[in-house]
Amino acid sequence: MESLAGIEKIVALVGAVVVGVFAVISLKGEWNKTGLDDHVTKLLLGLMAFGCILVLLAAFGILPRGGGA
Amino acid sequence: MATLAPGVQTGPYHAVLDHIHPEPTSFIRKYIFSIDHKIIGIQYMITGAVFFIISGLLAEIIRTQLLTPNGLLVRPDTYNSIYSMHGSSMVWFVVIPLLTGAFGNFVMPLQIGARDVAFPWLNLVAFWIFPVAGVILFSSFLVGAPDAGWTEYPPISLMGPPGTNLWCIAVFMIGISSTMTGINFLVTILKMRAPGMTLTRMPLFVWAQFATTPLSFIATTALGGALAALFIERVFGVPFYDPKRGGSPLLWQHMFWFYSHPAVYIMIIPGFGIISEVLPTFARKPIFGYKMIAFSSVAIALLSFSVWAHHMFTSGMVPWLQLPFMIITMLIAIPTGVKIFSWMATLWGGAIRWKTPALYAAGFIITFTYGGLTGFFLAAVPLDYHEHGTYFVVAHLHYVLYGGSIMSLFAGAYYWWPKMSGRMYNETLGRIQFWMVFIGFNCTFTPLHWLGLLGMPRRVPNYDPSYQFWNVFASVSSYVMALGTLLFFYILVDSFRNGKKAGPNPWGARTLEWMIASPPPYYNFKKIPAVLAAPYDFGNPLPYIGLDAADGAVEATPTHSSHPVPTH
Amino acid sequence: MAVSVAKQGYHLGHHDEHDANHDEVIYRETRDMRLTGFVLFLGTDVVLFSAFIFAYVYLRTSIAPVWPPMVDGHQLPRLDTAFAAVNSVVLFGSGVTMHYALEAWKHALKRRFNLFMALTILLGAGFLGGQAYEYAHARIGGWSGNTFGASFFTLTGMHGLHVFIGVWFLIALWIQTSRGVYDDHRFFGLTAGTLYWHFVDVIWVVLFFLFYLW
Amino acid sequence: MAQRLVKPKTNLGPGFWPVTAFIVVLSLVMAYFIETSAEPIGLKAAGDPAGSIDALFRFLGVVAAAIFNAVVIYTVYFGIVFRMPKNAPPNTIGVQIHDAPVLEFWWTAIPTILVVILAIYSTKIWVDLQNTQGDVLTVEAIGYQFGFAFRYPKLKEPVVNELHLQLNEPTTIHITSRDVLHGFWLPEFRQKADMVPGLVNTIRITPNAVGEFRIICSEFCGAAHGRMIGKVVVQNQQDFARWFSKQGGTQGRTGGGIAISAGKADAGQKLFGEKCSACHSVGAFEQKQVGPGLGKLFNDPAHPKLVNGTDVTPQDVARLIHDGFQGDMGVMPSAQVNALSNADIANLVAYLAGLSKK
Repeated sequence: MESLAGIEKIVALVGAVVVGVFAVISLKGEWNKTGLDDHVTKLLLGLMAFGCILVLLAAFGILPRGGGA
Repeated sequence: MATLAPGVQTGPYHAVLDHIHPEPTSFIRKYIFSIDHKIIGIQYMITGAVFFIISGLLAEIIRTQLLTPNGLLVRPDTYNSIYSMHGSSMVWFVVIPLLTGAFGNFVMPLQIGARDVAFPWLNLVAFWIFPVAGVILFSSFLVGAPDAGWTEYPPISLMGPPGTNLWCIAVFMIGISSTMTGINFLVTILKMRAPGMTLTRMPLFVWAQFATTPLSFIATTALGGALAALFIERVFGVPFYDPKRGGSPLLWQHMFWFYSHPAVYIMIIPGFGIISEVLPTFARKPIFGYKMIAFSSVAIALLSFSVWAHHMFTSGMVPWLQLPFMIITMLIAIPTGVKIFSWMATLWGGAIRWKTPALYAAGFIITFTYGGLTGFFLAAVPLDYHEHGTYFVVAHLHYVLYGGSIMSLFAGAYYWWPKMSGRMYNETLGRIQFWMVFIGFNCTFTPLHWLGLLGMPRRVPNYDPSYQFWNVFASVSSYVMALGTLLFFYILVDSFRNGKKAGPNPWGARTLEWMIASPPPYYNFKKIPAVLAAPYDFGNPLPYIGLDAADGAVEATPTHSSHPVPTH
Repeated sequence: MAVSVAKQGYHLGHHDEHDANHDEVIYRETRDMRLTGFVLFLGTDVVLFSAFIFAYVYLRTSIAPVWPPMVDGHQLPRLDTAFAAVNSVVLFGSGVTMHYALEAWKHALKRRFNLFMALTILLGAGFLGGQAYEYAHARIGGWSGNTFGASFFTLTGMHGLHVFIGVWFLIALWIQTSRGVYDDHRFFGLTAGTLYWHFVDVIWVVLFFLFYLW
Repeated sequence: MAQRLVKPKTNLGPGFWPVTAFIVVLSLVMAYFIETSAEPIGLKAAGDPAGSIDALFRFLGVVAAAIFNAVVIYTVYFGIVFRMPKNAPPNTIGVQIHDAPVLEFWWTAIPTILVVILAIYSTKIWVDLQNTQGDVLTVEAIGYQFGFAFRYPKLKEPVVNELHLQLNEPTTIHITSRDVLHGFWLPEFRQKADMVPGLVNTIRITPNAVGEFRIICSEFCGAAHGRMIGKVVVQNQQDFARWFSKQGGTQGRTGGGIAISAGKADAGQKLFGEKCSACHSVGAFEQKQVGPGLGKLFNDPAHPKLVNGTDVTPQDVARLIHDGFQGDMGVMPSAQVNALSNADIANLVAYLAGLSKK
């Protein structure tokens, strides 16, 4: 698996999984709150979880399509 | 006390505000660094008036230059700086601060029954950015003022004189100020309305400010990005716009107009609001189609974000995009037309007192309709190919910005002057002033349409001799307009010296600002009134507001049909 | 409850300025307004970033023939995706720890709060360090060399500035908590700080995609 | 509160219908004069597409005049009829009407229909303009501070500030700029396009009247912007041919006269950044911006022979830079338009040759 060759990619992979899981747990904890700040927090936590997915895509070498330099 | 309509909103915050900020006593805290929205509004007004006079003088230099085909007064490069500064200053330092900063600050919190805006300190900061930015802008004359027009298209603006950097800084600063005010007003209108003031009981000026706020803090920030990029490209050579280095001049045009078209509506929607206040008051009848006027302001504000590229039909942007931009631009005519018809219907069947504000409102209807119709000629893409970049555009934009925004500013100034100063102005002089401005304005700008169609491009210090007659005609008319403007300031001074005391409600209007003393006391409302009815129901026997009888300190009487109209 | 009581009292003109709930009323009302204002401020910041993002996308898709662009006959290299991925995880992680810090504060868990606050600030500073490393190693011609460098350094620079301000913001908040400025039901500053920090993280999600993955 | 609808019929005010009739008649009369006027904007038309654009102007003019008449006359009329009398009691109020849903429906619906019609009509003319065939004569217009240069396919030297066109011959004009933004405005043809450095815009016209017409710069371009004026000269076939033959004839090989051996690559690199990089990258030939990439000009097996099958030698490259180029790969201004001396060309050739060796 050449895309996982670098130590950086392994760190990113593990980190993204851990951070993403905790982000989703936090999101679940926020889910039923209704204040303006809670709604914004939900949106931002969701996007952050999406960011973790992006990191996973990078770690597996799926993105960028041209391959990292 | 009458019961409140269901769904009323309350704001205990008002009741406790003086607990937080006691009235200042020192001169500096009271009149210079005041956090009182009324003082800040008047500060905006004075500062804006100073810039208005300066920019007006620049305009007269432009018209004087164009008295002769080869330019009478200044060298071409000086001329370029003068019209660039005229445009920049009028847009950012006169019309926008006067409509939102001055009238928005003074009137809007009073009309919603609040004691101040949501963030008084932010308001103070936003105001003080304004004169500082203005000084920075005009100090660019010392180092070579920007000369590429108020639009500052690259690449020529990249090569412009050093003052262009100051221009970027000044406009960026005023943008920050505008953003602060927009956020402040939106929170104020959302959270601080008096009990009983539902959205459909808000005066239309408040609706107009409400519709304008998102434009102020969204579009203005986008302009901030464009300006920052221009600045770092000029100063640090960072390539964004220079085509020789992989940048794109069209990028600037997209970013600039993404702001500057909504800015057109920042400059006109509050004007619509002023007209919607003045007309029912002087026609003594409810505004016709309240909801349509209110919602059309919001519709125009929303549509304004998707029409910017109609300024770029000849620029070489992707051709297929021209059609949607043309169609959406034309769609804006519908809500605008609804407003104009509603104002005319408000006049119909009224008992109209033709005081100066009412004259200005009627003049506004006529000139703004003209400007709107020429806008249609510009929106139609094939016609725009001929008209873009000519005096037709100059004439059109002055019809909407002078015939629209400045006329409504005059209307608002006369209308609220008694409230601000506590004194009446000289009505005869006011009417003379209106006719000077109205006739002078129309005679200045109508001929410019024809010149543009015939082949006179904008931003030129010289022209073909065959255009001289109408240029001279326009210039002479512009002097009449300038004299009318000076007369306006004389009227204000005269009012201070000789004006009669106005009393709380000289016009017999129904909105909340007229329920309290003129000028209003520091905390506006000793007790926040409960709003019980719609704002313009002159025939409604029910009172507009309810007051606690035990708390009789408010100098206000509910207005209803039996309330006599004062004679002055 | 305090709010509704105060509202009625206010309505009837009986609102007592010396009510024990008086400060509470002020806090609730002003918090609501400050929160709305703060969220709107974050919205304007989104627009400011969007302006530069638009510039980047426009220059990349409509103007440049190839991307990364050519300079002196050579195509510029891509940025170091692997390193940026690690750095992103650091920043996202700080967002999660910040969330846990705020939750701890809400439940009056002081020690937990201190732990997560320290973690957040450390991770934030770590991200800035990573960004500095990235700047030193990005071979894309510098800030003023070409449109790639212009977009990259302007946008990530703006973002880095936001992170930098955010780190000091959090430090200031931390100092305030130790001085007893906030209690477990009046802590708007912490809410604002958390929202700001999340916002900074989410901006990075977009930048990470645009510069490293696209 | 209940809405009190006042029946408009009883309250329209004295003279409402005569005024309305006057508005209709006035608008019809104006419509007649606008529709029958040969020059609705007061400007002669010298060729297509001015005719269709004038027609759109007439149509918009008729609609706008009617709306404007109605707004002005009703406003003035209401203002006079419904003014408060001098001796009226001070608590006089107007008719207390809030809404008239039927009326509001119609005054929303009718403008909407009008807008739709106008949009469709504008769109139709726009589509016609896009589909105009104008390929018989292709000219390239290059703006610079402060003038216009025109390149004809078969002329080796560009013509400055004079665009000669042949009567009734559809013409395509490719428009670009050498330095800053300019506007290329042909008022008698109702056409305009911005001259943007690094971008080629196109307009198509067919002149149908012999004479001289104006070219005006309509986009601010510097201190002498107001003096940046050229002319279109429309000639019949014989006159055009005579003029054309005086311009130095057909394309010749001039590059042979340039002493390219003296070129310096570093000076060429600087020049390339200033003059060429707006349109050319230094990548492979396929890396096309406005023009092809020039990084492997001399040894790229993929690229077509320089122009129409000639060899790719330094002399050929020099000739191409000197003469400019026009063909399926686009248009490139000549050395005169680009303000390149022969020494500059030699430097550029040296630089490009150096690139190809890497």
